[in-house]
Amino acid sequence: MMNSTQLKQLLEAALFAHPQPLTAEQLQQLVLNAGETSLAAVKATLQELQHDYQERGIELVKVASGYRFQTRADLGQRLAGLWQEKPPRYSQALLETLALIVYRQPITRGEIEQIRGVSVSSSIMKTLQERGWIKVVGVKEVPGRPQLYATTAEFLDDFNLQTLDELPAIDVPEDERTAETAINERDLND
Amino acid sequence: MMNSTQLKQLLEAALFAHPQPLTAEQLQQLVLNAGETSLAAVKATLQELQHDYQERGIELVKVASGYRFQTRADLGQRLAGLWQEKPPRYSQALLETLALIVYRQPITRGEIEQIRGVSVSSSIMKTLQERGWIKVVGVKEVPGRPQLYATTAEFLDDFNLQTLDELPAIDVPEDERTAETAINERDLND
Amino acid sequence: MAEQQSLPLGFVRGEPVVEKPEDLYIPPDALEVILETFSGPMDLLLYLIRRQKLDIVDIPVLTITRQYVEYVEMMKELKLELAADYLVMAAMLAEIKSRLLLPKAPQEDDEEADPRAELVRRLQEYEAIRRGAEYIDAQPQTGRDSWLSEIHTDAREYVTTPPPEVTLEDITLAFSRVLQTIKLQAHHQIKREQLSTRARMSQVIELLQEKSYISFSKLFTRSEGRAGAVVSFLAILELVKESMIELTQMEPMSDIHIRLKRQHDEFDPA
Repeated sequence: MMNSTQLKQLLEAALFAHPQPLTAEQLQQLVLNAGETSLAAVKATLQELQHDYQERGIELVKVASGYRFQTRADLGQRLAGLWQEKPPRYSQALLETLALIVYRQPITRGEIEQIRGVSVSSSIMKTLQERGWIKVVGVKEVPGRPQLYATTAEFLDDFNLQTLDELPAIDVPEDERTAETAINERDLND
Repeated sequence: MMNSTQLKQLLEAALFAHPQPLTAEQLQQLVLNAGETSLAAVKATLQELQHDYQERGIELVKVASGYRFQTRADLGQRLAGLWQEKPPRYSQALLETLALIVYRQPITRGEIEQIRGVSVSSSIMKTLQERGWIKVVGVKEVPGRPQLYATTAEFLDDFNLQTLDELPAIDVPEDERTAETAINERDLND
Repeated sequence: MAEQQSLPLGFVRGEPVVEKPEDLYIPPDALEVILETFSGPMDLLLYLIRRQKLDIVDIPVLTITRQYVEYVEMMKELKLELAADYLVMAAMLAEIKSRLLLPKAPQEDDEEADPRAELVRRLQEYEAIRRGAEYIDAQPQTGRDSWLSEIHTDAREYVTTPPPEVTLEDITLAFSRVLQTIKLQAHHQIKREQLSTRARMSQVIELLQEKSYISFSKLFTRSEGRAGAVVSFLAILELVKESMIELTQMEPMSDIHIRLKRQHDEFDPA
């Protein structure tokens, strides 16, 4: 049997050693012996750890696939000095394509092109797939059966999200949609 | 200018995120602006960090090429659970060879090959012997004097059997029953 | 609603290009940079609208269409490689313009027939996606704003690969597969037998490796009882039948000796 200090040390070390997120259940299964510690104790310890690291240079965050330690976001600019390569900057076209898949998923490439008014380059789709942010989840049952794209858990993890709902909504509330009436009230001013 | 809390957070995060150890000099060059902090301040902060992590699941140690975080040595065995691989699967060829040795022992490799219609690789026989499930019990006095294989006591132990007779009945569809399957109809008085 | 600051069109030799240059002469490479700055015709259209600090729903279609077409014409004049998508948008704007200039049919329903409605709807959807792209870009991102652990651990040294798991079912299934192959290829018969007989056969062979002869009676022990005796007897019969052992008896009723059959005996010159 472990005492609470040992349990905390073990979970802390596990999360430090494993860069991919781990859930409370995974931690219980992988580093604890069967029946040694309750899931509730694991969860309580994780909360304690989150508290311990609140004012430190690294923090314990919960993302879609579990808990992980990461460096504080406000240190990003300084820490970038550690690496030769500059952090990636994505083009407007890539971000718009990603936004369409995030907010309008599942969506076909044709639908993305229709909204953006421009053909989607293959390299953008390839980059998004190679990053593991998007995946094909099926085909749309229309002529040509185009593939439907959606976001992955890795996308949520990489953007520090637990669910898509945490992103701000992009649709203007219904009462502000006055397009039709506004047009009708206008005269041609040319 | 940074205060001491910010400096500590920055060094902590840098050591956490950098795959190789970092010296005080490297830290000063890579993540601090020129003239911002003295080397003495960096070194003092590293000592503070070492102290902070003394009772935690990870520790800050100084190795030949600099400082690095590492998991506590006494946790290694437990943490190995994070990378424990799933047991591989044995091939059909191996399982069929084993089954023939179980049901037709003592048997030579040539006999197994004759029944299965394909040659039995040496690596299969080696694997089964290393696993402690089969052994050579003698040689068959035919030209070439081939070795005779049989199962071991360890085989019975590993499969929780007292005797081979406890092996479950073989389920072969009725219309495929031949003299071969009569093996199931065990009857001492036959 | 409208953006107050001008968005730079692009950068030429480090200098931001905020407005379309007024004079007609623009270095071709500069315009190329400008063109690359837009992510597509919707982006260019949105830029033209925002530049005039206008709400999307208030767009003066005729002005915007004229500006857009001028822009595209200029690019064409400079023989820049212009994506077809820009021309498609120009055609769509031209069509809206022509429909607006046509006299309205008296019974026409104004709301549905307004050719601007579809354009406004598309611009609104595109603007929403632009917002979404901004929200996503503003999110703290792994590898850009924060990094994951790269700390050292000795734990991997303790990792062992467990041996494959085999169940009894795996073995019996494998055996029935083999039986089915036999059925397909062979005619020979194998009589009924006990597995314990097979195991006893192995034991007898093993014993005979150590000693060249065993007395028949040694293979029967009282503790095994009648069933054990039957097993030993069947094992011996089977081994004789498979020519693996031979039995010798000096005289009737004397002890029978068992030894491994040596096939090469007959060729033995000695």
